[in-house]
Amino acid sequence: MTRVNDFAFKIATANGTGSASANGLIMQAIFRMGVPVTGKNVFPSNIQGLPTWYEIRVSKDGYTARTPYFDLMVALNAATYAKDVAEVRSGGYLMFDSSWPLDESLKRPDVTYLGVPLAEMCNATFKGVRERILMKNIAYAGALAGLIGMDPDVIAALTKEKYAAKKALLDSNEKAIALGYDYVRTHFPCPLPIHLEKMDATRDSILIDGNTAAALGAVYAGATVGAWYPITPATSVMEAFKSFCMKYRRDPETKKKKFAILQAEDELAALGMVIGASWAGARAFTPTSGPGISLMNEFIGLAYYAEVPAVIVDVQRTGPSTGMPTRTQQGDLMMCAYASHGDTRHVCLYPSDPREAFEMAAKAFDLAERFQTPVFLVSDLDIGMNDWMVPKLAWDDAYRPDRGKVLSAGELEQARSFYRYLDIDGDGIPQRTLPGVHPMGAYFTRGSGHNKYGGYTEDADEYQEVLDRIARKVQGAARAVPQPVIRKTPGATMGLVTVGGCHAACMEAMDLLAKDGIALDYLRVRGFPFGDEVRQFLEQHEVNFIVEQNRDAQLRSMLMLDTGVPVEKLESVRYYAGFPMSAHHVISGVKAKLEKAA
Amino acid sequence: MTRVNDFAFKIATANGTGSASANGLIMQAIFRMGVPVTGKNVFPSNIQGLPTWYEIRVSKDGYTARTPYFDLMVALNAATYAKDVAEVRSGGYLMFDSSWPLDESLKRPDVTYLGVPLAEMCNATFKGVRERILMKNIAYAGALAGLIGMDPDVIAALTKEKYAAKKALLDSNEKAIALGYDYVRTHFPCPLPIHLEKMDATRDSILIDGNTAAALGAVYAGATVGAWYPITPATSVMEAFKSFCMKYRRDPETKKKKFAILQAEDELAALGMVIGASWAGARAFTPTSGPGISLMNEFIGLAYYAEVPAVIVDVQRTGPSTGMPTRTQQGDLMMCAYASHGDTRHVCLYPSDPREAFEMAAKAFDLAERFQTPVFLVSDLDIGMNDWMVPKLAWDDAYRPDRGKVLSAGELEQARSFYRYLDIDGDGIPQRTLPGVHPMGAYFTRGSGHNKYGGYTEDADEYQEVLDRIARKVQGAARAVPQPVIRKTPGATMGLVTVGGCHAACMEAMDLLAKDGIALDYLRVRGFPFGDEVRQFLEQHEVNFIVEQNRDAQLRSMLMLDTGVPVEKLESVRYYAGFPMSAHHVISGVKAKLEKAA
Amino acid sequence: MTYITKPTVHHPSLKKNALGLTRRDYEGAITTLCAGCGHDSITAAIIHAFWEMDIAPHKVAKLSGIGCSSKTPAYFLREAHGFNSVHGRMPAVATGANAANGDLIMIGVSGDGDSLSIGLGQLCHAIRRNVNMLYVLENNGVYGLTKGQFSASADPGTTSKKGEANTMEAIDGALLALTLGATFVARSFSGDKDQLVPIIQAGIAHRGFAFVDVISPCVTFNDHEGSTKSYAYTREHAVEVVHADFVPLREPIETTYAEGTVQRVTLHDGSVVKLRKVDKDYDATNRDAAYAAIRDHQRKGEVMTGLLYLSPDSKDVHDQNETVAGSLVSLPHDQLCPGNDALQKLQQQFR
Amino acid sequence: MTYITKPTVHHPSLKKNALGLTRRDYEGAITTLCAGCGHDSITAAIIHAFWEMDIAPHKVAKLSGIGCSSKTPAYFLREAHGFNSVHGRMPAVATGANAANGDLIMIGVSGDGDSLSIGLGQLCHAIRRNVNMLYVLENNGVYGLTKGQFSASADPGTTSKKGEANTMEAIDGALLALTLGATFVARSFSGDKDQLVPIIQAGIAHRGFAFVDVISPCVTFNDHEGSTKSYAYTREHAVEVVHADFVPLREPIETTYAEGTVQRVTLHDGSVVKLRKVDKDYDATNRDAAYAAIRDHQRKGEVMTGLLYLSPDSKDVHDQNETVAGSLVSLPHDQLCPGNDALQKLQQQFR
Ligand SMILES: Cc1ncc(C[n+]2csc(CCOP(=O)(O)OP(=O)(O)O)c2C)c(N)n1
Ligand SMILES: Cc1ncc(C[n+]2csc(CCOP(=O)(O)OP(=O)(O)O)c2C)c(N)n1
Ligand code: SF4
Ligand code: SF4
Ligand SMILES: [Mg+2]
Ligand SMILES: [Mg+2]
Repeated sequence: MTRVNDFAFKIATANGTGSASANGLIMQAIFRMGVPVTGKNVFPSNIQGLPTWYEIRVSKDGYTARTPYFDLMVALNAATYAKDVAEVRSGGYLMFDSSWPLDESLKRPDVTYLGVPLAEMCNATFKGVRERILMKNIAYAGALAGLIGMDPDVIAALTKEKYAAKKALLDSNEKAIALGYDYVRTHFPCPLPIHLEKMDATRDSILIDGNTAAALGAVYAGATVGAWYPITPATSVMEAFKSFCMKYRRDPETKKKKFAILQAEDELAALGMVIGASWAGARAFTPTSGPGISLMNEFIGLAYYAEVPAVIVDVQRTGPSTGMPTRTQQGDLMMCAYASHGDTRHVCLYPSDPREAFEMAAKAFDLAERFQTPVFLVSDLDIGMNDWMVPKLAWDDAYRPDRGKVLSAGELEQARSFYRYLDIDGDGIPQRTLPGVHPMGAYFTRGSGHNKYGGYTEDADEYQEVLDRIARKVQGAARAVPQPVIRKTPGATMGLVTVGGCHAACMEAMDLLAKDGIALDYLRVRGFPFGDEVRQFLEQHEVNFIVEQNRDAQLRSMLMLDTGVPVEKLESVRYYAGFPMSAHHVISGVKAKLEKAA
Repeated sequence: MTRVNDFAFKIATANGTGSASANGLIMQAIFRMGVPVTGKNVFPSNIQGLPTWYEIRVSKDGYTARTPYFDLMVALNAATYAKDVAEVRSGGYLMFDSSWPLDESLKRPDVTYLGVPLAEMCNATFKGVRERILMKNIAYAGALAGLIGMDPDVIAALTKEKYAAKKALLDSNEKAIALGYDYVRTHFPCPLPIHLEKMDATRDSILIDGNTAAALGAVYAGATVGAWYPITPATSVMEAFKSFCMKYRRDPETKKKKFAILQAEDELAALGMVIGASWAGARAFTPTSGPGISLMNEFIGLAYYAEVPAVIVDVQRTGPSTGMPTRTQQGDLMMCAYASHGDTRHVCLYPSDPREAFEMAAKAFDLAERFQTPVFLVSDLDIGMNDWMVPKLAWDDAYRPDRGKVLSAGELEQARSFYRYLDIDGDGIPQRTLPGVHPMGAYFTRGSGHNKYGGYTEDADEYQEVLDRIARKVQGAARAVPQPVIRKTPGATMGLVTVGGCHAACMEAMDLLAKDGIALDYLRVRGFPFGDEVRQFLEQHEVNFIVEQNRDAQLRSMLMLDTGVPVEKLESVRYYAGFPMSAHHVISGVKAKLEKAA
Repeated sequence: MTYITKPTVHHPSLKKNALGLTRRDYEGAITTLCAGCGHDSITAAIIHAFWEMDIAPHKVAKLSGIGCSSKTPAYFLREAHGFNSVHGRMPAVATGANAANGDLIMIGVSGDGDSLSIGLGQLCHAIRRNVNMLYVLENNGVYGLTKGQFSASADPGTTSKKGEANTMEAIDGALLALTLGATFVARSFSGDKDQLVPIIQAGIAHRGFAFVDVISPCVTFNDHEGSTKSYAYTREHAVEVVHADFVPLREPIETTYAEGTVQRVTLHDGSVVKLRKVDKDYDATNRDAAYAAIRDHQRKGEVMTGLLYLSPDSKDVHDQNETVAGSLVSLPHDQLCPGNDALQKLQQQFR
Repeated sequence: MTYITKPTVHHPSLKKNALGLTRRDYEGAITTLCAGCGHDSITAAIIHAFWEMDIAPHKVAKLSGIGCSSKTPAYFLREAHGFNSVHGRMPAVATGANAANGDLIMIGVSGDGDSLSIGLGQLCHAIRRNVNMLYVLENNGVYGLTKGQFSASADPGTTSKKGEANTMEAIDGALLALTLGATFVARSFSGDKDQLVPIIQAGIAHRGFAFVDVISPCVTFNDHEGSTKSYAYTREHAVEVVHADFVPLREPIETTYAEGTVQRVTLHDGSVVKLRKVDKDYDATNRDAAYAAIRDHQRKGEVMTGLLYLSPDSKDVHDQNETVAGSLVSLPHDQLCPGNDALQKLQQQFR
């Protein structure tokens, strides 16, 4: 059965062998053919030699969720042959390196085997271990190009762009592509029934990962101080921030930097630096992952109680503890919302893809300064590190940072008095001053008991007054965070509610469920505290399926606590074993609940 | 109006002046007269010179909750005169040091002022600044003795006991007591209408604070390793543990120690040490307070996921952040239950008084080893540092530590295989081995992804299998933690539900509410996860008042999440400004809700 | 209650500095420390140093961790922003504040518990980074605020108030700082204001991390016999090897001293530190000699004091980062945001 | 997947130690590190050292933090309990395990990121406490597992793979350890097994904290020109000042060397470390001399290696604590629990 622009394939290699550039080439080529495409990198938590996979989904309908159904497997790692063979869809294809014979036990009658002597050809063509290994990757890209019908011109153009300045490399790459391409064209009926045809569906889109996008958001929002400690999968946020700053933020003449990046000694220090920088008046942020958030708990409480802005990007990975650092999960939802001892509650933003990562990263700084509190951008490995197709990013040049109630020297000069923690206009947000600006602005920041005037206190009423105001202030942020995305379906009485990167799977699942006659209204929360809209939606529906990627139904828990909607209305649909969520997880989850109810 | 054995008084001094021994003397004297008594120390977060109060409640009915209604104020700190004068109940008394005249503006017509020239008398009687200051305290104890009718023989006996070995001190103390006692007896009609009379209600009780009791529990349970970092109000747990160990745990001949106390460099290290020691097979614990728990988050997740026992005592203080270190709160309930990133859930025990602190501290070690997980003893400053009258502690000598499924060398020798994370009997609890015991027991403990055999994994199914089992295991602890205390009142349709140290206030409030015709059933949770009994209780009552000491209704949140009982049934009654909860907080909270409903 | 500030009525007789401010203007709230606490003397020295240097108080940021010592920023420079952060983590907060606004004059105050136990890692890394700040470690050998436990600076053999002896090695902040490549290392005694004030001033003027370890007796928990951090012990065993005189840029450098007894070090801003050497051969710009000398004195049971080491070519965080001059905080948004055109152009890369 | 253990079929030809075990019996799972990683050579040295010392593998506890280096305990001593804890916090876990059971032979493996950044405070305090363990810092100047960021041991001026230069001071583990009063300090090179094995053995036998800094090149991220932690650089600049030979207790101490070239140090258990001195005047029991020598070589651009310092009178945690002999884990409950009678008696105090 022919399937054009609607299939998925997976490339199995070992890491540290350079397959990333081959996979990138394939992604870009498909994208430039105008065909919607997404890539998911499944990599091990080590540096070299362990199994790694790259999954590519081509979807003319623009579905971007992971699919676990692979029509074609490019099985180049003998260590995982068995597993890889088992994963091919019945009727699908398996391409392997036929330089060595494939064990008979690995043969499945319902799969077509396509042997390509990659190593053999590359050994014959190239010299030196390194080049041979690298070019074997490019060769499989060439073979794939032939098999699924990539446009040779697009590939040629891409290769030329990439190696414009490196003639020798360009030659080898072209040669390697030809090796694979020509081989499959002569040995197999090309293209396969699953193949590509040009479309025009990517013109206004880009391919980008969420960490790069979040870093861009920070640059555009005017963040000047970034403090971090390396951790997978958050590391590339700061790497990208740095390279953008090197590009856009150096004095044209002196080359001096209009930013400071601090590689801290650990995550405690990283957040401490952010707090110090924010207190001094800079926009500052730190990217990290679960273990980092755990370590930051004490400082988070300080920022909350002393009311210091701070932007924390949590690129979630599979927990608990070290967990699976290279797998995705939404396991930190509760921690981000309530981190630190004592009564605390934090503003959180939940991007669902790199575009939102960009927009919300920028938004996070406005909210942190406006509400004078830590703001979490709660992303995850799937959003952060995988290649997503999203609409092009845009920036409104009229944007000016919302610095919140920061008093200038002039304002202080005018004012008869300044009290740091006084609620002067009822919104729970006090006025703030920056050090070095004016003697009248001086106050003492502390995490210990203080009254509304900023004085130290151990007095019960004074203490409570401040604590209650902070609660009001943070609740007020419910109206300022990005409002939920809601999609109504005529006649639907049930809701599908989700957060973050589950969006893609939910979109696809809803279309498929609709075909089965299951109509659902949709809500995706985008910020915490949740607002009235969220509560109303939950209340309006007989039952809401709460879709999320963690074991303990953390989103559902937060919905219960924040909206008071009874658990009976909230059916939990979860997947949390480390891969990005797929439509089938949502569908089978929903159906299982419906069957149970029926 | 005469009130015998039912009144409260408060002593206002400055800290660091030695009033503690005077207050202790007063407490003990009342207690030895057979009259139920409790003391609450209200002290500042500094070392010397700031206002400090000691509140003593005498209650023939045995009520131990704090009362904010003071019949007599011993106002010895000029810095707080105004505040102290204001706090006396109308019709009450104020004793002050009349060595200096009292400002007329401080006089209230509805209060009787009792001037005692303490400084003058002491200066005349004693030599040297230090002795004069110290003896002024003893002198006010003597004056109080006269005013409220303490038995002079009891006081004399106590003083003799205390200074048996120090003749000079004994003399001064006796002299100082006489100074105060004789002065009030000659100048005022003694005893006052509020006074003491001998009873026989303390024979089977002791006066003890919860930190001392928890330390005793750890000693009796056989804890051998204690790791800690000093923090108010948890410090005295380890100090007491040490002194008990020095008494009971040294080799009679060599004086060598059968325990090791590690003063760690911080709380992260303290919990790391506990994890290391528990992993090696010792019973180990760490006492701390909120900031420490925040810092321990990462290690808590490790212990949870790698299934290493650990006992953590959280003596809660007022948060968030540094908060008010010398004030009490129940602000860490949620954090203890869900600490660390990723999906986690922890066993918690909630003592309501020092006796339970003793019993539950011991229990914590059994649970930690049986369930191979961190166990929190969630105490607070009020329980931990104040002097409570509780029934005498008892220990069952038949007790043997529940080490859980630890395999001995012999068992390993017999076994055909040992897999660390395998659930062999369905309770979710795997078998465990200790290092150094047998080659067959070797396994690799890690916080990274592992399968049931103890091997490293990044495989989705293998990972999930272990994580799901751990969830089952911890849920299983609901049946093993101390079950809730339930007290039914005939005809009651409403419930009063609380946790920890609110118990005393709730008991008193229920008696008083009953007089107003408000009948309540009572439930106090004592362990988390909550069991069926808790859910049933909540469901059975039209409405449940959830009484707790934090801003965000953390107990109510946990009840919602754990039992699924809708929020409509859970009315929140909270007090969280730093003092121990009083009956009036409960009563006014309940009444306010009832009025709102009516 | 530390927010009760003292009355600021000025005595016309009080001496004024170049800004027309008296020492009173550099004070803060009334101390809540124990009477006689060493930390209060250090506060007095800090007040004096800033006043004498004619620094506008509001240009200063004063930071601390948690502890009796860490309370002291509330007691000086009431017109400066203060930050009493969390236990042991002030260095990170200071590093961030400095990164944001290099124009702030920064002073951090910490204790030996705060700096050498829970905060040891942060202190070491701030030294290594050479954050431009004065760091005063008020060293009393105990945790004052939690009532007298040994800290990591307690010497082996020193006894607690209850008579227990410490068995562990002491961490010597000065040796540690030298080992980590600190660019300014001094040790002093809270009871020696003459020595301390110029050290503080030199530390403020120094561009980089100025580490000042000040023995500061805790009268309540560590001033007894058996303690090596008591007033008596320190008075008896402190040996000054080199005395710093701080000469601000604008003051002329006056009279010369006998050859070999004074060493001049010019700081980044042109100020000069004159080191009057008690020990003629002591070279305060030689890191290894300083280390060896401290150890020598230690072996003799002495506590070596003075401005022990000063690196003439110190490069602070901003020098290393090559940050633009001035504060990042004051950069206007249009200098920070590349704008939509750039964004559209950039996105060619993502196709 | 590190749990795939190698087949343990024994070649009858393999040499056996006193326990009848071959080197294979001291191996672990197959490494997952990059081919050529220095850490794998250290693993081999550890395997050799334990085998040669006839230590029963299951008497050993092997602990680590997080990082490529910290993975290695999975690759040796499969019959020992292992603990791959959290990043930078292994010292605390080891301290606790040692407190509980002083009979365990403990080895900790860490990286320079793990030990000198996030874990710096814990490392320092374990040194100060003198926890009885061998601590191997596998030092490559970068964070390997997170792909090549500079670590705190990166020398100033050293360049990353991308060509960026490090601007900050390096933390030198050996200098740091000496400053903190470490009782055993060594430095070696993963490529020098002859030097490394006896150092490891001496470290195991030493009662106290044996700190061994091993330069261990990261072939993937820090083996290029411009790196001072590459194979080439280390081979060229390593200077051995003193070579340790480890002589276990039961072996007779054989032949003498020329006067002055060998220094003998007898360890707590009676084993002897013989230090063959390359530099005749080097005294490996002199802390200050060791420190000065390391600095001297540093100035010359050399990396000084060998067993640099060994304190003859080391008191570990249990010596300091005066713990009963043996393990606290094995004490029966009745020796730990005072019983109800004692409790009743005690409570007289509380009345
Ligand atoms: C995370 C945390 N742990 C513990 C404490 C309790 N604590 C407050 S001050 C202090 C020690 C202070 O010692 P030091 O820094 O030497 O200051 P000093 O009081 O001696 O001046 C401790 C342990 C805390 N505030 N925070
Ligand atoms: C709390 C925490 N932060 C960050 C990380 C990510 N991380 C893993 S290993 C590592 C650095 C390892 O460097 P090093 O100790 O030098 O070991 P190497 O890989 O170089 O041997 C980091 C930052 C982590 N695991 N945990
Ligand atoms: S306890 Fe010690 S350090 Fe704290 S204020 Fe008193 S004297 Fe100073
Ligand atoms: S990345 Fe470096 S440290 Fe890690 S395994 Fe590879 S070579 Fe070794
Ligand atoms: Mg101190
Ligand atoms: Mg490294």
